[in-house]
Amino acid sequence: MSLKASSREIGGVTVIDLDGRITLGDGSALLRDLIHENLDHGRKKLLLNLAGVSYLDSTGLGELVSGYRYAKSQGGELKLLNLSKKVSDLLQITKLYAVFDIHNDETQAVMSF
Amino acid sequence: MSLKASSREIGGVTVIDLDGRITLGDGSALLRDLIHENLDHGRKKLLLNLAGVSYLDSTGLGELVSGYRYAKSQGGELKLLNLSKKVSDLLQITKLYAVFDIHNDETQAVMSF
Amino acid sequence: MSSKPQRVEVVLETLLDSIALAEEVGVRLAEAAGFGEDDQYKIGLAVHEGVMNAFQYGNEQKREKKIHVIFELAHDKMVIHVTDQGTGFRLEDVPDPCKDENMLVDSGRGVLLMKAFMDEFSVLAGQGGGAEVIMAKRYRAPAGSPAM
Amino acid sequence: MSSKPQRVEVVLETLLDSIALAEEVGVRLAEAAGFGEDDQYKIGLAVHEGVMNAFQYGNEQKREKKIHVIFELAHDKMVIHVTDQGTGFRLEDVPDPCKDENMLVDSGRGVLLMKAFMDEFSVLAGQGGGAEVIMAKRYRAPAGSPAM
Ligand SMILES: Nc1ncnc2c1ncn2[C@@H]1O[C@H](COP(=O)(O)OP(=O)(O)O)[C@@H](O)[C@H]1O
Ligand SMILES: Nc1ncnc2c1ncn2[C@@H]1O[C@H](COP(=O)(O)OP(=O)(O)O)[C@@H](O)[C@H]1O
Repeated sequence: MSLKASSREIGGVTVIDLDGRITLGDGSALLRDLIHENLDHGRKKLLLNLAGVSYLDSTGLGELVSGYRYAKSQGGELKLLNLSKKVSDLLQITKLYAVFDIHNDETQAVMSF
Repeated sequence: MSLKASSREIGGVTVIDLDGRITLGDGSALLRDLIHENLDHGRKKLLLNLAGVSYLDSTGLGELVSGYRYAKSQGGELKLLNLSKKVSDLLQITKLYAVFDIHNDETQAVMSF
Repeated sequence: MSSKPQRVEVVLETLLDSIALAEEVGVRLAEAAGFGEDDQYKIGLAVHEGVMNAFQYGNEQKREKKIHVIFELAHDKMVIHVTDQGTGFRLEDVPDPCKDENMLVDSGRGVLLMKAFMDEFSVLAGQGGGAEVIMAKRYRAPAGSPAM
Repeated sequence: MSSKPQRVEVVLETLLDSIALAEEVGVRLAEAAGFGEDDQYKIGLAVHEGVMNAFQYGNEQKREKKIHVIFELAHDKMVIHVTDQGTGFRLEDVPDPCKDENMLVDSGRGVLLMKAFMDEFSVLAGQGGGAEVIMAKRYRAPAGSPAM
């Protein structure tokens, strides 16, 4: 079970719905490509919907951080939506919870940009 | 997932519904006990309903044969009902298909005793 | 990108649970090798029977003896070695359970199933004197395509 | 009847798929040891991170190098050894990814997760000079009963 991704536009924000695993060789490269592609095409408000992401390893965490950094460097923003318990725990342990802007409500998340 | 078994009486025949795996350490001992218990209590017409048995190893096959033999030795009979494709293939390969009286219809199976 | 393991070795104790564990690893690797579900099941059952024999006959249920399972994904087939620390056996000495006089004995069907479910099957004397069962299943070439 | 494997050894090639395979065996054995689902996941992820590091840093993705994983079910804990054929590393040299200046680097979180998810974590020099990561998780005693 690898990663599936699809994108939508809402009020100028690009919501990327992710479903599956984000691990080395199984999703992490796809996630990086997606983030870069969007930013390189001028879509600078990115909201990653992680509702369907049940499993993340340190590579996946690293990819989130790297996407966050790249967004900033391009004058954009990357935010997170709908963390599962597991993903939320991983962000807590690694203290990344304090780095990201994290939302549970899509409408509010979109308005926060 | 080990073996579950329950028994019913229909027209003097004891139908034993089996569900799960019959392998060494995972069902084969239970099956033997069940067959012996019934025969030792005078229930001599045994119909094993294998509809729920998805996996059988050579120990399970040996247990069927040994039950068949024990039934005969007690003046009883052991027949088989509702073989899955996998179980049916195993009986074909081992030529046991020709040894057992095998049925697909419960009513007909009960009447065949 | 081919990231299929070419060789996985598993060393197990002589315990009931080792049978299912080896089987699961076998199914997992058969899947990685591209075998369909039916072949995965057959490979799994062959591993199950091979390890069960190592458990029962080879190592005689002595927990501290080891069962050594090697899975190899060769270019044309998956090869499985099951080696125990018993005293070995010869295939010629195994009675044919399909012969009329053996039809009703409880045992003798493990070797038969391994032979039926795999394309190759042989028994050698392992390095330590135990049995080494070697079995292989060829990859199925999808119709009209060259063998993988 | 206790039929839990006490020790399972797995030898893997340096391949992506070996990470998931080792993880699956780890989860399977954690389950056999009686760990609940949450602990099974944590043990699995720790194995994943350990083998991933052996794959990337230790064996530098050189396929022919081996990754050696040993699972031991001791009486009070599950112990896991991951050994590679690299040049080893020292825990003191791993930067703390939670420090402010490291918060935004991509890497350094594998060791952190292994430490967080397991009860014990250490790194030794393996026999061949590579890293040997040793981690352990204690069995949880059900409330009111003696430890298993
Ligand atoms: N690993 C082994 N070591 C020693 N003897 C073995 C081994 N595997 C099989 N055998 C011998 O071969 C016989 C046939 O084995 P098998 O076909 O698996 O049937 P079963 O296990 O039902 O007896 C066994 O009864 C045993 O004598
Ligand atoms: N098996 C290993 N062999 C050599 N060095 C290692 C090994 N495992 C970890 N390291 C070193 O420890 C560092 C931290 O690893 P880790 O916390 O897993 O984070 P990451 O993998 O994200 O860099 C690595 O960058 C590497 O330098």
